Amino acid sequence: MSHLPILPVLLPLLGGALCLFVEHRRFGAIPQRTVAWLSMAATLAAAIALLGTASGGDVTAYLLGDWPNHLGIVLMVDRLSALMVLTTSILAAACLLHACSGWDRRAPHFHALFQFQLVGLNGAFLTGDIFNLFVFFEVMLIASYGLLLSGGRGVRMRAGLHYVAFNIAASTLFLIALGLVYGVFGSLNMAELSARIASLPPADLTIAKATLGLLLVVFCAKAALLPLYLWLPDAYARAPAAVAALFVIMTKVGIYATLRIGQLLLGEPAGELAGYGQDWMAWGAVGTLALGALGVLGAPRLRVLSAYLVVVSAATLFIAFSLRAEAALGAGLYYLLHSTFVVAAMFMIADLVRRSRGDEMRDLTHPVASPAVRKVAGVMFLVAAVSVAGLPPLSGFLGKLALLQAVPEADVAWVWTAILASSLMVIVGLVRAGSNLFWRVPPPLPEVVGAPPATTRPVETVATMLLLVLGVALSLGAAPVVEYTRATAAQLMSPQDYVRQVRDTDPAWRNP
Amino acid sequence: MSIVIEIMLVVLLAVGSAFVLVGAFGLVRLSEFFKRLHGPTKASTLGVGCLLVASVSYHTFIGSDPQPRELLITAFLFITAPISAFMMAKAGLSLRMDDMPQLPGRAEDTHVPERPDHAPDERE
Amino acid sequence: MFRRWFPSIPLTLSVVAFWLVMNDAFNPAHIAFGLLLGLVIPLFAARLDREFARIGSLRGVPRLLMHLLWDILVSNITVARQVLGRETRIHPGFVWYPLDIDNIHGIAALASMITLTPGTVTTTLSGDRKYLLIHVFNLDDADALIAGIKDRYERPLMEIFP
Amino acid sequence: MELAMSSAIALLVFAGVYLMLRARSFDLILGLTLLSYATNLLIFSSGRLVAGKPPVLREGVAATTASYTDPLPQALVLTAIVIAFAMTAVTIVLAMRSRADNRSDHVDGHEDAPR
Amino acid sequence: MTPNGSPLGLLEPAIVASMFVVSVAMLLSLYRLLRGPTVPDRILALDTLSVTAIAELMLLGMYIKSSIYFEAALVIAMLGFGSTVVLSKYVMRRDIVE
Amino acid sequence: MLELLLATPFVLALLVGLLPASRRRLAAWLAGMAPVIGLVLLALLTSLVLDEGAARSSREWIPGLGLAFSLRLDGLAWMFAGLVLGIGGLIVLYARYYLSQEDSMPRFLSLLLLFMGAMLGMVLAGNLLLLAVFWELTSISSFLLIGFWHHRSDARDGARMALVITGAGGLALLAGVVMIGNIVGSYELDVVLASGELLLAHPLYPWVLVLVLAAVFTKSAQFPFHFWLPQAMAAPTPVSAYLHSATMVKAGVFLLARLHPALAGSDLFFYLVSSVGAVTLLVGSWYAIFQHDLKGLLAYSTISHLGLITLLLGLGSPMAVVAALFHIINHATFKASLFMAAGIIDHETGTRDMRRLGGLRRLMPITATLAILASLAMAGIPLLNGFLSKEMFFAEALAIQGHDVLRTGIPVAALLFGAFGMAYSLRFVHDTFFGKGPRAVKGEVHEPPLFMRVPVALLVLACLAVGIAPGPTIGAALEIAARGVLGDAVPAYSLSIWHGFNLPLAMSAAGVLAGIALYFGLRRLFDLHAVVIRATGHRLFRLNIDSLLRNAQRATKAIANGSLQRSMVWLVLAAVAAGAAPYLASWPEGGPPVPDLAFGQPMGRLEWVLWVLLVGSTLMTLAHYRQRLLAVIVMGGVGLAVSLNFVALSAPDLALTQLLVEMVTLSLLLLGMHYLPATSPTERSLPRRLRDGAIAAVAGLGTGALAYSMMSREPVGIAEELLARSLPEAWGANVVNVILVDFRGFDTFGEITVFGIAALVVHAMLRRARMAPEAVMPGPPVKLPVPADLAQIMFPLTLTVSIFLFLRGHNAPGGGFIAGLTLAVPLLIQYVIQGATSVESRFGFDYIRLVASGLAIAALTGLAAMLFGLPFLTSGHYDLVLPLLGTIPLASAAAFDLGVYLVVFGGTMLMLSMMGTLKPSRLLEARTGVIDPARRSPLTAEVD
Ligand code: NA
Ligand code: NA
Repeated sequence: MSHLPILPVLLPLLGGALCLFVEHRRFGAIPQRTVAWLSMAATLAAAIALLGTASGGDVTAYLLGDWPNHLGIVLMVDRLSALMVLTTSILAAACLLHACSGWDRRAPHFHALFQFQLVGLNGAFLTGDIFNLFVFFEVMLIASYGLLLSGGRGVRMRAGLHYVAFNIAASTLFLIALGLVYGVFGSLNMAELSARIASLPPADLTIAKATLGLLLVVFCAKAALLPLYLWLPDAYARAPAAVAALFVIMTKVGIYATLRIGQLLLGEPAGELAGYGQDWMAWGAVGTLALGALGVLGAPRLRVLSAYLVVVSAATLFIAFSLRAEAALGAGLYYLLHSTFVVAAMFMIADLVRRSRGDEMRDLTHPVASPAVRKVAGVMFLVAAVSVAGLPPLSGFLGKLALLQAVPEADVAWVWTAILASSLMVIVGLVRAGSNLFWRVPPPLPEVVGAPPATTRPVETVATMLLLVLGVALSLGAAPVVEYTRATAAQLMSPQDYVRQVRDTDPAWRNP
Repeated sequence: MSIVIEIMLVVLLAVGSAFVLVGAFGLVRLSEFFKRLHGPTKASTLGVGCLLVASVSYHTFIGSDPQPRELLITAFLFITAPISAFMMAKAGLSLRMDDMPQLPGRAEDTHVPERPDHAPDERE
Repeated sequence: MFRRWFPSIPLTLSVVAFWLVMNDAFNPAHIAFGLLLGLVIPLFAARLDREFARIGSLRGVPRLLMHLLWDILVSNITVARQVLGRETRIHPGFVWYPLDIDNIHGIAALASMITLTPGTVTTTLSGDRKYLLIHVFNLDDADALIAGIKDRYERPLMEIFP
Repeated sequence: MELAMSSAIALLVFAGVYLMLRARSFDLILGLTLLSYATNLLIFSSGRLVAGKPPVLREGVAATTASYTDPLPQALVLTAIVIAFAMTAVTIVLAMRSRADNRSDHVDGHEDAPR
Repeated sequence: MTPNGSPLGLLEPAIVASMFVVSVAMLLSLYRLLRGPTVPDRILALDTLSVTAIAELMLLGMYIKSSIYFEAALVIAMLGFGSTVVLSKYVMRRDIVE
Repeated sequence: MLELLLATPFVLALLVGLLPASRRRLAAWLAGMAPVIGLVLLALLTSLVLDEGAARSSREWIPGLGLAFSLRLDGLAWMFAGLVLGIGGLIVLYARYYLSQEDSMPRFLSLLLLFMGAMLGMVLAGNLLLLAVFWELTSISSFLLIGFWHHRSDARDGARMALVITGAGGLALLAGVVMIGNIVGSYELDVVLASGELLLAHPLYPWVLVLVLAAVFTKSAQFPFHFWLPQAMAAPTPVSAYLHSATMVKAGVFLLARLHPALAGSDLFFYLVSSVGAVTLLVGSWYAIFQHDLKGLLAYSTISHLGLITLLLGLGSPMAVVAALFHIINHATFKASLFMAAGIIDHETGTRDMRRLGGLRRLMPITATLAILASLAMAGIPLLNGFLSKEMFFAEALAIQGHDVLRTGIPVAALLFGAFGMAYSLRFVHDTFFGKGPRAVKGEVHEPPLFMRVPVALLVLACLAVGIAPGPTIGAALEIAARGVLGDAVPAYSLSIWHGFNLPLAMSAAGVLAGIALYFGLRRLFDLHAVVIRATGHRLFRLNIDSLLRNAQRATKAIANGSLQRSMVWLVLAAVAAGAAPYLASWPEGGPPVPDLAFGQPMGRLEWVLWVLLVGSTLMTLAHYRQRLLAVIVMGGVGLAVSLNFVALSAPDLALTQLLVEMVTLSLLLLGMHYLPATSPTERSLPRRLRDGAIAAVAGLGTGALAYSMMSREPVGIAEELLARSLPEAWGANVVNVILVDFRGFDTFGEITVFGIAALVVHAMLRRARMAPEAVMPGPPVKLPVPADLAQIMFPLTLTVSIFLFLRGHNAPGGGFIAGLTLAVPLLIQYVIQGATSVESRFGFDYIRLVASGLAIAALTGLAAMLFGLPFLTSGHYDLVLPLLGTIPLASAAAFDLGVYLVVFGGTMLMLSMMGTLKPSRLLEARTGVIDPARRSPLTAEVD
């Protein structure tokens, strides 16, 4: 049997444990980095192989402990989860590279925490069990707390407290919802839940709605949907660059979960429950989009601006997914890929800008002083901004185009207005930021006394460029990607097949 | 099970629970901390001890599942109860909740400082 | 060498006994495993042992325990009556009890016994370890109390922990 | 019994949420702790309330729900307890650090909270 | 109760009565825990509460003829005092590990 | 070949861009090659255009989105491509001498070529989406070009404004294009252009039109979006000459012409386009008169001429289209040369302010001659090209069919256009080259380098040639272009300078005379040089943008104000809403959602006691929360109550775990309290507390109701199967533990990972932290020899118990987690009683590696199953038979549990030891207060 599905979880876990073993002042940074990169490379390879198995359209169920799916925990590989795992791995590789330019030595346990973060992310994407999803959410979150807080001090601690406290509260809500899920539906396996919801007695409809509503609230909170996005800008803006860049995928986990629940549990077979909550989420998304775009406009610093870009992209995705149309789903997934890479790159650029000032609090009206940084960061900012603002010819444009095309006729008015208006606001915000940062003439250099002139670190630049190149590749080689995301959407839209394939998977030697 | 054993068990249960109750009663009834400290730490050890003996005998004689290991609980309680009492008393002293006499000879125990006259007197 | 591998024979024995009682099984496998634990655990426990104190003759132990149990029983009834009676009749007070024993195990055992016996609680050991501060539930005669403790507990303890 | 359990959950949530909405980090931690009790009880209740039938199999007793309660929610609660514990530990340390670094134990890092 | 278990039939009522008595003891301890007034009083009440809980667990085990609660009782006995120690230490020094 | 044509500028842009700033000559040569190669290729393609109507090539890009890389060179595209390349070549030559040493030649030329490529792409696009792509690319590259001198704030502002306006137009275009695609079913230009009727008949046609026109009007600076163009004059002059006269602003009218077959023909189109064109034409030419800046005048004049072209295209008649195309070419030639001349003047005198200029015909006679000729072309004087297209326009204006307002209004506008055009052309010529001056200009003014004049001269020559002999010079090209738009509907027209005395000629003459009168009259009446007419558009725009930014900032600050409490409130409210909504929704039908309170099992005595315990402790915790120590102690009661509830309700494992966790949590809380204030301050705001209380109450009631509703229905879980399969298949009697290590071992796997990470996080946060306690008691650390001695007896026994619980866990309450904590707690007590240093010096485990080992062991145990071809975490079981000792059951689950054990023990100890051994901060020491023991209150153990 193929053990591929477990590898994206297992490899980083072993890598993380091994990192802890070789972590010692005596050893220096090399062994840790070696272990981290070996693990990263292996995970990436596993993710690619996973995508290979999933791209055919089959759903692979990996029965952990060889228990039949309704008794134990099952890992599920379909197009969506494989895509998410691969996206995570690629993004993580760039982030790891960025961190290896020096941050990894300043933050205790960075490499181990980083690997564990991957464990959490990949686990969350792969699991087919809703309680296990919670567990991997927690793995991911606690590793993210570590990455955010390790090596930090001062205001970051406050931002961290907000982030941690809010997420704990949301996780508590998650648990309440899970208790209700088991109490009402009697299963935790998502495929099984799908089947049970499809044959739900009418008497249970109300409590089922409440239960699933709570679940959706949790995922919306993690994905930063109105009014639950308030925690995000500060936390993301305070995180170290490599970490903030990795965090970009974290909101996507919430979105992924919403999508999974929305399609698998609340899809067509759910009868009266089909599409439950989607309208609310759509309105929330429009509001989020507006406020996120306002945030981009009004952001005092580039990192805050980048954080609001995360909000904007999350809202756009929510809109795409709430349309419940195959083409819109596909477009959304393409947009998800694009926004992940590009916004992550934006965080890295923001960090370069911040460092070149040597001052956390300087705002967007202060130009970048160091000529080297101006040039490199300026060019990278241009590429990232063009892409993220949805200007041609980069990936953002294609994502937006695909989304506009996919909107069902009835929804055209509000969706187009929301998307185009927010695009314009984002353009205004980015133009303002870019021209202030890279075009204005900086004050004479010796303003910062004693600070050496900031330079770019090649590794950092390569990491950022890698993400930007990915964005460009996503637009030049868009055809297969668009095809894959379309196919993914098609697979998502037919949950019956998914459920059937999971239920038909028998244990290797146990009785089913 | 013989009648004797049954009576013995009933007596043990009665005595044990009575002492547990007395201990708790003292906790409520007595008027200051150091008096209250006596009730529970003592009555509980004997009370719980009796109940444990009853339990062990019961499980042994009822034949289903003999549990001599329950005696270990008593053993643990006999070791830990003095530690608890000692610590609580020291906590009480540190808050100057009662007068304590001067140490004969030199005053040494720095952790129980002198009680000043104006300290609030906590009585119920 | 022997000390290094068997830091404390009584501890080894009590661990084995403890293990067997807890498992409630006396088959060879359990005995073997109990012995293994008896070998290993004291090694760990020894790392915590801050003060090494000698252990002398254990002959007095049963008698001491009998005394203790009897006192617990009797005093329990006394104290129960006092608790249930009128509170104004209770005259609590502190007593500094002068110690003759200087073995720390002995002092600890004595302090425990005092506490376990109803009506008295050990509250403090003086910094020079020469006095125990005892809180007495109903203090009639301090000297008699001190004498009683010396006679019934401290002297036997001095034999066990010289 | 169900009503009692529900009312206890309700009260714990009430106290937990109220404390969670306070401005001091420690109160917040207390609130989250109370909330996690509520959560644990609720998950536990999803197996329904059964007294005296712990799911530890005994010889000669048929392994059915007639003799044993549903073990699954218990396992879930165990996981939840452990995770909540881990989170609490992190939050406490974070509260300490935030207090030390920002000179206030206000959750927003300054004495005068934004309105 | 099995016929051979309790010739006089007193045992089960005795166990039930004991549980009742111990329950009352728990409530009394609870009163002290909630009422205080001083901090050591509350610590003492919490300590007493856990000891009475051991008694209650043993009685419960007798009541359902199972030793399933042995471990819980053992752990309370072994570690319940931990809370007392830690809290008392905090009262003494405002710092539990020095 | 088409691809090659398009690729040339991009490739060269890249090459030039990579050159170092010092390679100015090489950059210019390379850049110059792009238009040359392009023109050659275009010439080679001409025959194809002539023969087949269009040259085509197509490549797939994203078939899923209908976005193909198809290129299509028809007549219109051919004309525009020629314009883009031809004028582009001259601009490169001009820029070579225009740019000063400080400006980076490679950067400038690279951007210029980028723009050229974008423009070419837009012109050549055979797919509407591709067209939109290149459309936006022109916006971006023009943004970079306008902002080339980005150290100047006017350049930045101008660039930003241009990008925002044209970018917005681009978004509208995208929307319009997607709409067209949805209607037509294809984005291929061939299909779209053939679907005019379909589009016109479609109900969404007005939307399509408005969206496309929004793009056209913004790009071509039509009223009311015209104001960005004058602001863009902050760009270097080659940019203005290229983008703002010849090419980019023509992109809008190009699009209008391009989609003319598909979109024109409706009344809406006619009225909208022609009226906007007419207004723009008047506004532009009127404002042009009052500009003092040479380039400003030219910019407004451009607006006006673009209005003219728009108006012509709006009129829609074939002849008007021809006139529009003709005027596009003419305007490009004279306006580009005028911009270059203005650049030369600026270059030589250092100013473009006409109030300071004058008399330049003496100082730079050649330039003056060229500029005057170009100006006359702009004014529409005979023998110059401007005259011809103006005459055509006048003829069309007079031939309008339609509403009366337009029928009279358009000719009047045309006449005014002629007059105003004459006036500002006159002003340009007179104020610059005649009269007194120049005043206060830098240094000596003389002719520019020869090659700076050459492009101007070539263009003026073209003006003259076309003006004198239109047929031979431009006739063929115009024919091709017209065929590109109109197809076979190209009208018969004659390109000659003399059509006899007719009404248009009279209008021309009247216009010229009126213009002369206007200029000199205006000068006389109110000093033209003192009049400053401010166009309000850009001020309004800037005001709007500023207020947008400011309000955005304000709104963002107000909404995301960094308050955790606000986030939390919203979370609770959202949850309440989600939980309550279904019930509220079903209210009208089934009455209020009242649960069936009669349901339920009877309460036993013990249950009542536990309920009172739980409720009482919870309420008291809430009541005492401001006194933290009290709250923590009372909360211990809550924990105990919950544990006992677990006991009573058949969950011994839970009770054990809860108790142990309780104990450790309490220690952590107390450790933390050492560094936190002892109390919470009183809250001032009563409404706030009431609000929170209400929210909490609703949340509590809601959760309780849901819980009750859940509990009062039939159980539906999978308990039966778990119970049945636990012993035979997982060899464990404690089903909860079997679930933990086997059925749902993966959860436990994640859970210990969480636990281990938590410990790491604590370690990472505290490792280098220096903290001052909030307050300390006086005196040295307390010594507790008696408890220490007694606790030492406890330790080996608890260690034994821990191993016991670990080994028995599979069959009785216990297991790795419980055992791990059972081991950690006595050590914690050692820490408390003996102090951290003394414990750590003797018990120095590397807790981090312990955690790592635990994780690795758990993972490897899971991996072992793979050796047998079974999935991760599949459990195994083996009965080891040993002589003497008997049968020893070995289960892989135990190995997994060992991992759990190590992680839990290591993690707990890591946390405790980190928190217990914090290094004090020297810096913060001063803030630490020393408590006066006498002032502590026994009620709270704190100083009141
Ligand atoms: Na005593
Ligand atoms: Na400390």
